[in-house]
Amino acid sequence: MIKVLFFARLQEEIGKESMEVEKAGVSVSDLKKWLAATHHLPHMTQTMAAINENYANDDDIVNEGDTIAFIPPVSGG
Amino acid sequence: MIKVLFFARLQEEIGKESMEVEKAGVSVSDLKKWLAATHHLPHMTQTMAAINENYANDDDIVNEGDTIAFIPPVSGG
Amino acid sequence: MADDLFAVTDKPVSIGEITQKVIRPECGAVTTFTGTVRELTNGKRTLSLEYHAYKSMAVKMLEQIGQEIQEKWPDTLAAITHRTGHLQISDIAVVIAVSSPHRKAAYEANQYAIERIKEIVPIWKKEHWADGTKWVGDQLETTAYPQGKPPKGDAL
Amino acid sequence: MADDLFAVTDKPVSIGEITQKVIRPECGAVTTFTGTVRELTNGKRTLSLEYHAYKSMAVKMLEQIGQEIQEKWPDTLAAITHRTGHLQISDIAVVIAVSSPHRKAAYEANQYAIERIKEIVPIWKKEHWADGTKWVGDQLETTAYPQGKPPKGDAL
Repeated sequence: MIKVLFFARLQEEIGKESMEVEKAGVSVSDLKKWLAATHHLPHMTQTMAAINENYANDDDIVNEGDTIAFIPPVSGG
Repeated sequence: MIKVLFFARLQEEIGKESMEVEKAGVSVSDLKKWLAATHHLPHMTQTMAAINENYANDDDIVNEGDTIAFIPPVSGG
Repeated sequence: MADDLFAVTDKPVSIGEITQKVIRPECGAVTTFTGTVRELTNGKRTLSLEYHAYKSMAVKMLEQIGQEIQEKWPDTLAAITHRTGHLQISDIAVVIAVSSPHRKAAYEANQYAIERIKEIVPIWKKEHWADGTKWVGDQLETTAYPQGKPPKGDAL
Repeated sequence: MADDLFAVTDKPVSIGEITQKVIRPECGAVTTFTGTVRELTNGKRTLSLEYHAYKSMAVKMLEQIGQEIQEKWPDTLAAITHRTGHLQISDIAVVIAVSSPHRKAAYEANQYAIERIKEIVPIWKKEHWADGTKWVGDQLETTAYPQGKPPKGDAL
């Protein structure tokens, strides 16, 4: 089980802050594609990911128990 | 009559904040020389002058009723 | 101590308080940057703003910016607090304070901090206008993160 | 209004108050510079400082700096307060706040202001050490004003 967090516009599009999915072992980029396809999220390709609060690369693997956050381009400051 | 103001080290050297002198019509540089000679002020050459709160040149004339201030290199901030 | 220096909060932020955190006997210069809600952007009137944060990671990224600053300008000390929630025009969104023995480093490090916040800290701004709302930074015309990750901290 | 923006005072100076003076709806960025009394200068320990001002002219010169800034960075607004009297380590000697729609001008104008204060504002600092006192800036090795007047404001 991995925990997925959504923020900002992505959170509004999917209608929830987080979800749990049985996808341990998948790459960040495959998880993005799967979420985009199953939840109609057209902006996933512009979205960064962080695994356990560290920015991740598209080919990083999400392991059992990890928290992955999808991070649209930030606009703080 | 012109009013002369002293600040910082110059004020300590001459022992007063201000004095009045009958020197209307004199140039800034001549007034500096006169003060340096009569009051033993060795640092007058490094001192700027302001007439009525505006920085003055050495050849500017100090007129009757003017206030001239002698301004050692500033060190605010 | 580091926990105090870097924070994300839904309460109003005090410029004086954040600045006082970095004032030290060995310092003569402190720069403070205050980001406020601006009414007009490209001629369009903002009514209010909403800031949303991935709070735990945002604090971690602010701490990382603090570390980057101490590596680049070794004698400086930084404190940053970012606000979240609904903000009105002129409300304070972020305060960055940097102290240093001399002023040049304090200005440079402060400017570096705000640039890095806009690059790596997971905080988002939603503009509220008379005719709608929009999450800033979620359009194709803004940063696209070509490497999939935000840039490393070697800009300055 | 201009009288409020530029001041010389023997009372403690509040960073927050000076900064608030320049926060405006059209601005998104405010930079604040705080000059504090530093304990060590060139390895020598300062016990306290004394600032002495030609007050009326100093306020006039601060206002002039404000005008110079508005000419160079037209959308900015500046406020400066300088403290006088006896100050302890870490006490605030000067606060400069500059607001601007965008941050670049706010940083540049702020840095310009502190440089100009050190050039043209008739305020003097006396260092108090364990072994004596000295008026800073009255030695031959510091600024000698080759033209007899401080430089014009075209440095930046």
